[in-house]
Amino acid sequence: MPYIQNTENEQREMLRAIGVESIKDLFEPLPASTRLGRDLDIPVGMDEASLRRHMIELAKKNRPLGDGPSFLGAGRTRHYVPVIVDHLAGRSEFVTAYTPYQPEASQGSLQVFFEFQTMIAQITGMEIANSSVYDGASALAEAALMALSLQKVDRIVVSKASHPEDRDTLRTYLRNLDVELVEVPLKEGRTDLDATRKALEVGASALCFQSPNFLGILEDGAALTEIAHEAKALSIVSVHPLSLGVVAPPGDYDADIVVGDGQPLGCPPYLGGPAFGIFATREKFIRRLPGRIVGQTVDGQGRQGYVLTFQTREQHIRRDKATSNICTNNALMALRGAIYLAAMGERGFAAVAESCLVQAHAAARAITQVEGCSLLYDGQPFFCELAVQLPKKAKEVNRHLAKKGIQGGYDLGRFDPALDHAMLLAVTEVTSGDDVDRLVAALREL
Amino acid sequence: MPYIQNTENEQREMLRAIGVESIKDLFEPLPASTRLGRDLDIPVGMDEASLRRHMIELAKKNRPLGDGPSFLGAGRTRHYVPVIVDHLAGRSEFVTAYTPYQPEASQGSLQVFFEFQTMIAQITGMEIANSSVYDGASALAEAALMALSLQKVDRIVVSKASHPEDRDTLRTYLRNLDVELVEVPLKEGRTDLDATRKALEVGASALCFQSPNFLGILEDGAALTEIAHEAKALSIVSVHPLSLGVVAPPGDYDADIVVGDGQPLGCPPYLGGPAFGIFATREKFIRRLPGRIVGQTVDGQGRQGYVLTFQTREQHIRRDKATSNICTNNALMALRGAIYLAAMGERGFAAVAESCLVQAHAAARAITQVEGCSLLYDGQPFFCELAVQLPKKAKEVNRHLAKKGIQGGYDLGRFDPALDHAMLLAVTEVTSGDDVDRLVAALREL
Amino acid sequence: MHPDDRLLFEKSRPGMNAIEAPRPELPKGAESLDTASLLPAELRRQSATDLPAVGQLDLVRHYTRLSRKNFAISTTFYPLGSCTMKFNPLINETVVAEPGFADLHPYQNEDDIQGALGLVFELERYLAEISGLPHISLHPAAGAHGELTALMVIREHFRKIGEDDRRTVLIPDSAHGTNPASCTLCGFKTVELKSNEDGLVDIDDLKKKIEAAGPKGIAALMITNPNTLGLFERRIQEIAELIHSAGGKVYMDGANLNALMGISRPGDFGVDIMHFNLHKTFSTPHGTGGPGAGPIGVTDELEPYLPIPRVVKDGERFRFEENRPSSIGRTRAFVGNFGVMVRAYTYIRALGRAGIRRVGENAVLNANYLRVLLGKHMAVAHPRLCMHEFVLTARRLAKEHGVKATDLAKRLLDSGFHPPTIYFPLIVPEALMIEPTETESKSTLDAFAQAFGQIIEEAQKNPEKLHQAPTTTPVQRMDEVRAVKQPVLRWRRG
Amino acid sequence: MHPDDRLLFEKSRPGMNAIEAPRPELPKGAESLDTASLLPAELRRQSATDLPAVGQLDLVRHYTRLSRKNFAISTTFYPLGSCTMKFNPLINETVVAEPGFADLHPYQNEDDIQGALGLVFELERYLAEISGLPHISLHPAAGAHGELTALMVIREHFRKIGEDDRRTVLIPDSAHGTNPASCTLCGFKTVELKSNEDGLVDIDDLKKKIEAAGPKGIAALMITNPNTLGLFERRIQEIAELIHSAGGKVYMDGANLNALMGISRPGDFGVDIMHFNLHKTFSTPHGTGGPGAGPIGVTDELEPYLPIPRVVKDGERFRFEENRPSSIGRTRAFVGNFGVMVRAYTYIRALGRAGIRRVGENAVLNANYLRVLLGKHMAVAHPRLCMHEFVLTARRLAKEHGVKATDLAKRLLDSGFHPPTIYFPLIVPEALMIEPTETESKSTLDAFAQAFGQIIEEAQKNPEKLHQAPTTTPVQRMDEVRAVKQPVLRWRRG
Ligand SMILES: Cc1ncc(COP(=O)(O)O)c(C=O)c1O
Ligand SMILES: Cc1ncc(COP(=O)(O)O)c(C=O)c1O
Repeated sequence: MPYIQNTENEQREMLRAIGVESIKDLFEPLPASTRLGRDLDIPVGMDEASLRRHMIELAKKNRPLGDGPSFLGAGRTRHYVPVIVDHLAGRSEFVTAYTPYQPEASQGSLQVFFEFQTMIAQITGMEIANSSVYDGASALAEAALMALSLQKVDRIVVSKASHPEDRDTLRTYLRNLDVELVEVPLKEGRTDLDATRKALEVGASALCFQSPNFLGILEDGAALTEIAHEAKALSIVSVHPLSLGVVAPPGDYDADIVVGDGQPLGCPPYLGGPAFGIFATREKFIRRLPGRIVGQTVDGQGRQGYVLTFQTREQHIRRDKATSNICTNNALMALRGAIYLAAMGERGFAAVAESCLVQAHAAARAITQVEGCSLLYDGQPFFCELAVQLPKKAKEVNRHLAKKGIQGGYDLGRFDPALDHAMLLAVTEVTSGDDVDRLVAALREL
Repeated sequence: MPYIQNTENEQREMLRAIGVESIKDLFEPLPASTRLGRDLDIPVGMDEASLRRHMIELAKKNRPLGDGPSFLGAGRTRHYVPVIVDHLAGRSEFVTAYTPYQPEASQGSLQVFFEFQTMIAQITGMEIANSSVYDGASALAEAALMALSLQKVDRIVVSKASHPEDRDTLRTYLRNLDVELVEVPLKEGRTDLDATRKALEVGASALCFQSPNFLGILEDGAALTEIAHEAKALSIVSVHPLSLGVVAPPGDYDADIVVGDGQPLGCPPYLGGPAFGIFATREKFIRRLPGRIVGQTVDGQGRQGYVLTFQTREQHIRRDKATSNICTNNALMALRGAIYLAAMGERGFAAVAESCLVQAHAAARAITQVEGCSLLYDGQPFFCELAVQLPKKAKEVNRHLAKKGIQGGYDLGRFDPALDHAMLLAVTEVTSGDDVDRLVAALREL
Repeated sequence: MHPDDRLLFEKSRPGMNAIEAPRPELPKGAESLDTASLLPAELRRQSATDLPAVGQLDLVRHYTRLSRKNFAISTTFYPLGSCTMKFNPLINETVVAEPGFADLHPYQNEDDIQGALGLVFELERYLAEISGLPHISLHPAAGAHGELTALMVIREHFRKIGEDDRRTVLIPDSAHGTNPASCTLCGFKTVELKSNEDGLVDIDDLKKKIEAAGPKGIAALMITNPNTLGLFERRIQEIAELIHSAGGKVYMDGANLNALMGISRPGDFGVDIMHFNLHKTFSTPHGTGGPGAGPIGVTDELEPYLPIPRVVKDGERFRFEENRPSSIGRTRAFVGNFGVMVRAYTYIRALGRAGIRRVGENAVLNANYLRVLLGKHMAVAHPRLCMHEFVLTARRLAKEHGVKATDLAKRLLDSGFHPPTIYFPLIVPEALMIEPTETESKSTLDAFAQAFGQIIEEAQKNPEKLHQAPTTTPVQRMDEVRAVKQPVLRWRRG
Repeated sequence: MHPDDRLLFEKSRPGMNAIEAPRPELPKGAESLDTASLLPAELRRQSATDLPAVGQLDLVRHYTRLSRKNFAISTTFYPLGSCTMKFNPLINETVVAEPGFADLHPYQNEDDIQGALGLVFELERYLAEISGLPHISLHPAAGAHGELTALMVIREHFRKIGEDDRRTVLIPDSAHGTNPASCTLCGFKTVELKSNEDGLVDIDDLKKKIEAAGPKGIAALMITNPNTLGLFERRIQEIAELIHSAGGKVYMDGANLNALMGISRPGDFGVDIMHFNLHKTFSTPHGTGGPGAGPIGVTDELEPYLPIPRVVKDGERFRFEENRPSSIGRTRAFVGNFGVMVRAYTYIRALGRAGIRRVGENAVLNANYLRVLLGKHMAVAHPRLCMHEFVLTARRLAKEHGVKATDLAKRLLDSGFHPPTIYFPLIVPEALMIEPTETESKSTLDAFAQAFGQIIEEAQKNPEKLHQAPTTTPVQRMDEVRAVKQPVLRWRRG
C-alpha cells in the first residue's frame, strides 16, 4: 500500500523498540469485547490505474452542466473560472497545510486570508470580514446568532424571498435556542415593505433578506435596512457576490452584516459544496464575530506579518462561551475566491457582473418574445436570474428541454406550489448567445 | 492584455526615462524599409474563456486513443501515467526554470537530473547516462556521431529492423558527413546475423540495432554485440525502456551505447512529441558524450551539491568543435521519466514490464485462434508488440476495426509492401482483457 | 522586503488585470440593448471596489511565493496532534476535477447525477461499516458542524419522546473546544467530567455528575475515543451503560477514528451517534483550514432525525429524499461537501478493507514508536501504550530552564519540521500533542526524534536559542498583543 | 541535512513503492498462461535495476522540496539574456493536457486527428505571417535542432543545383555557440565575422571573407538579428544582398525574434531561412531546459527541401505528406514536438495580431528602460537604443575591485533575483546580458535596478561580500573543478 510507509522489516524493528511482539499487542488497551473480530465489509483495494478508471466511469454516469446549455441557478451559478485559480490554489503548500496556528510557518496562508478579508470587505462595502465560514446558508445562521448576542431580542425576521435552504438552515439553528423566527411575505416578487415593518414592530434582533433574492429580483436594500434600523434590529443581507460588481453593496446602505455563498467566485458547483461562506460586518462588532480572523502585526525585527487574532472569541479558548463552534472553515475555497477576485481585479470584476446583467436582460427579451412566456414580475430589477411564467408546467417544460439537450431552470413550483408554471432561469457570462437561441427555439416548440 | 504588464501611464514614464517620445521612436534602429507597415494577418486575440472553448473544440476534433481499445504502437506505446507525475512535474518551479547555469539557483533541477542519470544507467545496465536528448531517433543519430568520433571509420551499419523513422533520421544526419550507411536485412523478423557479420567485414564505427525491434521481436543482443566487437565496431542498441523490466539490459551483454525514446516512462504520446531521448554509455567515453551531464560535487562549506559538468564538450564553450550542437534538451520530459521510474520503483518497474509481456502473449494466443490470423514470426520472442498475419489487407482490417470503435495496429505494409497483410499490434498493461476480447470478436467478423 | 512580497494591493496598478473578462455574449438580435438603463440608478454600484489590479505574471508570482511560505505535509513532517495530518493522495485531487463531479448542480434532475448519488450512497455505506453505526448523513461541513448537527439530532429525539428537559451534556475535561461550543449552540448545558490519573474518564466522577443532573437531566455524554491524550477509554462499554441507564445518549467525537479503523467500531462499544472528519481520517486535504466534511453516524433509533436531504436507493435508482417529517431539517444548503466526499470515497476504494485496517495499525505503531523515542528526552504525560497520538509535557523544562512548549515548537521550525499541537489538551501542563499518522516512514520519525533530542539538549545548555527561535522562517515571533491592541484586519488605501 | 533532502536512492527501502503496479489484465480464458516460459532465459533480465523504492508521500516530498530549490519565472524575475524568459501562461498548460491533444498517436488515421493537423497547419501559417517566410516546418525539437535542419536544407539545395562545394558559412563573432556547432554537424566550415565597434557586422570584413571563400564557396551567412548584443543589424538588407550576390543564403537565428514581432519581418529584409524558438518567443515553457521546438521558415525556393512529414490541406481535410523526393528527410521521429506547438498556438491566439505587436513593443520598451536604469551603475557595452536585451560589461569593476561578472551574478541571487546571462556574447569582456521581456512590470524592473545598484555600491566598498556570495541559497559556490577531476555522475550503492 503506497500510502503506508512501513516495510515489514521496519515494522519489526519498531515493535522491538516499543517492546511488544506484534501489532496486535499494541491494541492491548482495547478490551476484547470492543474489537471487531472480522474483516470490514468494504471492497478490496484498487491499484491507481483501476481506481482512476472506476472513478471516470462514475463521473460519466453524471451529466456535467457544461455538456450543453444550462440555465440552472437558484443558489449555484456557473461562471468562468480562470485557469490560474486551479493552478495556484492547487499548490500543495496550500492544499496540504492546516489552520495557521504557527504563524511563522504559515505566512503564506495568513497573508492570503488577510487579503481575502480585505477583498470581501471591498466588494461588500463593509469594514471587515472574517476568513470564511462553511457556506452561505450557515453564514446566515451565524449572522443571526451574532445579532442575537448583540441585540438580545429573541426574535429574528426573515424575508420569504430568501433562499429556501437558507431559511431552513436558519430555522434549524434557531429551533433549539428559544428564538422566534418570523417570515415576511412577498409582494410582486420582492419582500413586502409594509409587512416587514409590521413584523418588526414587536422588535427583533435582526431582519434578514437576500438581494438579489431567490426569485432573482434585487431588493430595495436601503429601505429594508432603514426599516430594520428603525426597529433597532440589525440588517443582515445575503448577497450573490458577483452581483456586487454592478449592484450597490450593502455597506453603501448601512447594512450591519453581509453574508453570502462564495461559489460564484472561482468555485466549481460540485453538486452544492464545498464553496465558502462570506461574512462581513462592522469593525465594532469584532468581538462577536464568528470564525477565524487574520490581523497584521510585526515580528521582533519589526517585519510586517500576519497572525490569527481575536482568538479569545473562539472555541479552542472560550469553549462553551465561544461566539461560534466553528473550527475548520472553508479556507482553500476562500483562497480560490481570493485568487478569482485578484485575477479579475477592479475592472474585470465589474465587467463580468456587467456581462451577467446584460446577457440576462438580453435573454429575458428573447424569451419573452416566445408566445406564452413572460417575466413573472415584469418591471422588477434583476441581476442574472429571471423568473419566467411559462405556458405549461415547469416540470413538463424541463422535460422537453432535457430532450433537446438543454438543462432547464429551477422549477418554481418547488418554491411555491402556486408558481408551478414558472421557472427561474440563470443567465451568466458563460451563457452563450447560442445557448439562449437554443432555449428560445425549444420554448417555441411547446 | 494580461500577459503584458505595462499600463499606459507606466509606458509614458518609461519612455520619458529612456528619453524618447513614443514606442515608435524605440524602433529607430530599424530602417524604414525593414518595417512592416501593416497589421499582421493573424486572428484577433481572444479572452481566456473564449480561447479555452476554442481549444476544447479543436481537441474534440481528435479521437484520443483512450476513447476505446487501441493497439497502435510502433514507436509510441500507451502506459499508465501515475497522477503524481503530472502533479509533481507540473510544479511551476520546474516548468518555468531554464537550464541550470547557476547551480546555486538550480539545485532542484540538478539533483533531479543526477538521479535521472542514475536511474537510466540502472535500467540500461550502463555506467553513465546524460540528462536527455531530444528523442529516440535523434539519440540514435547522436550515438552514431559519437561512435564515428571514437572509432573514426566512416561507415555505420544499421539493422533494417530498426524503426524506419530512426533509420531515416540516421540517414539524414550522416548524409552530409561523407559517412556510408549500410542496412542489414532481416531473417525471420530478426536482424540476420550472417549478413551483419558480412556487412561489418570491411569495418564500421558502429553497428546499430533495436531490441525489441520494429517488428516487436527481441534481438539476440549478445550475439550482435559480439559481432560488432569482433569488427571493432561499437554496439549501439535502441531500447524500449520499459522492456528492461523483464528483458536483459544491453549493459549486461556489453553494449557500448544505449539509446531509446523515453515516452513509455510517464509521457503522454502527444502525436509523437515531446518525450525525451535516452543516452547511456561507458564512463570512459564521457568526453565524447553529447548533451548535458550533471555531476556531484561540494560547495565551499563542504555541502554536497550538483553542477553541470564536462561542459567543455558543449557548443557554448567549444563551438564548432563541440561533441554535439544540442543546447536545450528535453528536461521536463526527462523529469517525468525520473518521477515515473522512482514511483514504480524496483518492484513496480519489473511488474509493469511483466504485465506487458504477459498481456501481449495472452493477446497473441487469443488472436491467433481467429481463423486466418497468425503470428508473422511464430516462435520468436517478443515483449509487448506482435506482428500478426491477417486474412485481409491490414488497411482493410483497420477500416473494419475503426467501425467497431477500435484503433487497430500499425499497417506493416508501410514498413514493407510485402507485409501489407500484416499489422503490428501493441498490447500493454493498459490494454484490458475486454479490449482484446473486442478485437478478437471484430477480427472474427472479417 | 522583496518587491514580490508586498500585499496585492500594494502591487496594484490601475488599468491592469490578470484575466481579460469576456465580452458580453448576446443572443441574435439583442445587440441593441440599452445597457445603462438595465438597473435603476439607486441600485447601481457607485463606489469603486478598489480590488487590486495586477497582471497575470504578478498574480502567479504572488500566490506562488506565498505558497512557499507555508509548511505543509507535501514538504515536511507535520505531526499536529488531533489533526491527523496524513498524506493526501494526489489521485483524490485528479478525480475530483473531472467535470462529471465538479460541474454538477444540486438541483439537476436525479437521472443526470446517478453516478454522484451512487457515490454518496456507497460512501455512507462504507462509513457505516467502519463505524458500526448503520445510518450516515454526509451533510455537515466539518467536524464542529457534525457535532452541532448530531447534538440537534439528540435534542430532536428527546423532544419527540417528550424529554426535552434533558439538557445536560457531560464532557471530559480533555475534550476539544468545539464540543462545549457546539452544546451551547444547541441549547445544552455542559458539565465537565474529570479525567483520572490514567488520563481516562473518572468513573466515579461520571456517576456523580449523572446523579447531579437529575433523573431526566442527562441528554448525552460527548466522549472522544481514543481521547485527546491518545488513550483508548478502556471502560467505554461500562461508561456507555451508565449513560444509557440514565436515559442519555453516547456521542462520540470521531476526530481520532484513525486509530480504530478496521479494528474496533464505535457502534459496537456503545456509541449511539458520532461524527467523522473526512479531512482527517479520510485524507481529504486540510487545505490550510478546510473545506472539510463532518458526516455523522447514528443508530436506527436516531435515524429519523438525520438532516435532509437523504440519499436513498429505489431499486437501481438513487434519489434525494427531503420529505422526512422528523428530520431536524438542514444545517447548511444542499447535500454537503460533495467535493470532499469524492476524495474520501476515492481514498477508501484505494485502500480497501485490508488497507483501511493497516491504516489503524500503522497509525498506532508509528505513534508508539515515536512515543518511545521522544520519551527518552521528555516526560510522556501518560507513559504507556498509546493509540494514534501521545502527549508530552514540558513542565520540567519550563520550571528548570524556562523553556516552554511554545519555545520547543518554534525551535522545531528551525529544524525544518512542523511542530506538534501545543497547550492542548488543557489538562496537561505545557502539552505537546504528537500525531505522526501512518503515512510517515520510520526514517522520518527517527529524524524528527533526533532533531527533538538535540533541541532538548540545547534547551538545557542554551535556552536563549529557543527563546529566540525561529530564525529561519520568513518572519520571527509575531507580536500577537499588538494584533489585538492595534487591530489591522484589512488593508486600506494609505 | 534535512533527511528529506537526501538522494532518492538513500531514501530507498526495499519493498516500498509509490504506485501499486496494476495486476495483469488478461482476456477471457487466458489465465492459464505459463508466464515464466514467455521469454528464453538468456533474454530475461537477471540483474536487479536497484531503482529506488519509496512510498508515495516520500516521493511527493522529494520532488516538491527539490522544486523549491529552483529559481523560476513563477517565483522571481529571471532576466537571462538570449533566453526570453517570459511569463508562461497557465492556460497553455491546461489545454495541452486535454486528452484530445495529449493522447494522440502519430500513426492514427488522419480522419481521427483533424483538429491536431489543423492546429499544426494554422500555426505554420501564423509563423509564416510573423516571419514573412512563406513555408514553415515545425519538425525540429529545439533551436539548435532547427539550425541543423535548416543548414541541411541549404546544403541539399546546393547539392540539388550542383553547387555542393559551397561549404563556407560565415558567422559573426557574437553568435551563439550552437551556430558553429550546427555547421560542423552539417559538414560546413565556419568562418568568423568580426563585429565592428558598434557591435554590428563589419561590412568590410564581410566583403573580405566573402571574397576569401572563393566564387562558389559561400553557402550561407548565419546571422542573429537582433544580434546577441541586443542590436538590430541596421544594414541587414545590404548584408543580405552581398551574400545573395555571392550565391549564398541568408540564415537568421531567430532566437531574438521577440523584439521584432509585428514590427519587422525577416522574410522582408532578405532572410531566406530562419529558425524560431517556440519555448522562448512563444511562451511555451523552458522546463528547466526543454522540451522546446525549433521550427524553421523558408522561401519558396527552399521549400522542396523541408523535412518530412509536411502537413498539407486538401480541400477541407488535413493530411501528412511524406512523399517528397527533394526533402532532406527526417531529423527526428514523427511530426515534431506537438505538445509544444499546442502551447504556442494557444499563445498566439490569446494575443492576436495586436497583442503580438505589443509583445515586441514592450519587450523593447522594458529592455531600454532597464538599460537606462542599470546604465547608471555600470557601462553598457553599446550605450544606445537596444532591442529586446542589452549587454553590460563589468570590466572596470573587475579591474578596479576584483569583482567579476560571476560575482555580481551570485550576489543577485542573494537579492532574490535570478542573474542575467554572463560571459556571453564572448566579444564583450565580463559580459552581463540582460533580457527583461515584455511580461515584467515596471515595478519589477525598478526593484531589480535598485538591488543591482546596491550590489555595485557594495562591490566597491566591500568586494569580499560578493566573492562569498551567494549565502542564502541551498548551497554556496560549487567546486566545479572537483566535479571534473573526481567525476561522480551517478549514485552507486556505497
Ligand atoms: C478532537 C477534535 N474534535 C473536533 C474537532 C473539530 O473538527 P473541525 O475542525 O473539522 O470542525 C477537532 C479538530 O480540530 C478535534 O481535534
Ligand atoms: C541566440 C541563440 N541561438 C540559438 C540558441 C539555441 O536554441 P536551443 O537552446 O533551443 O537549442 C539559443 C539558445 O540558447 C540562443 O540564445
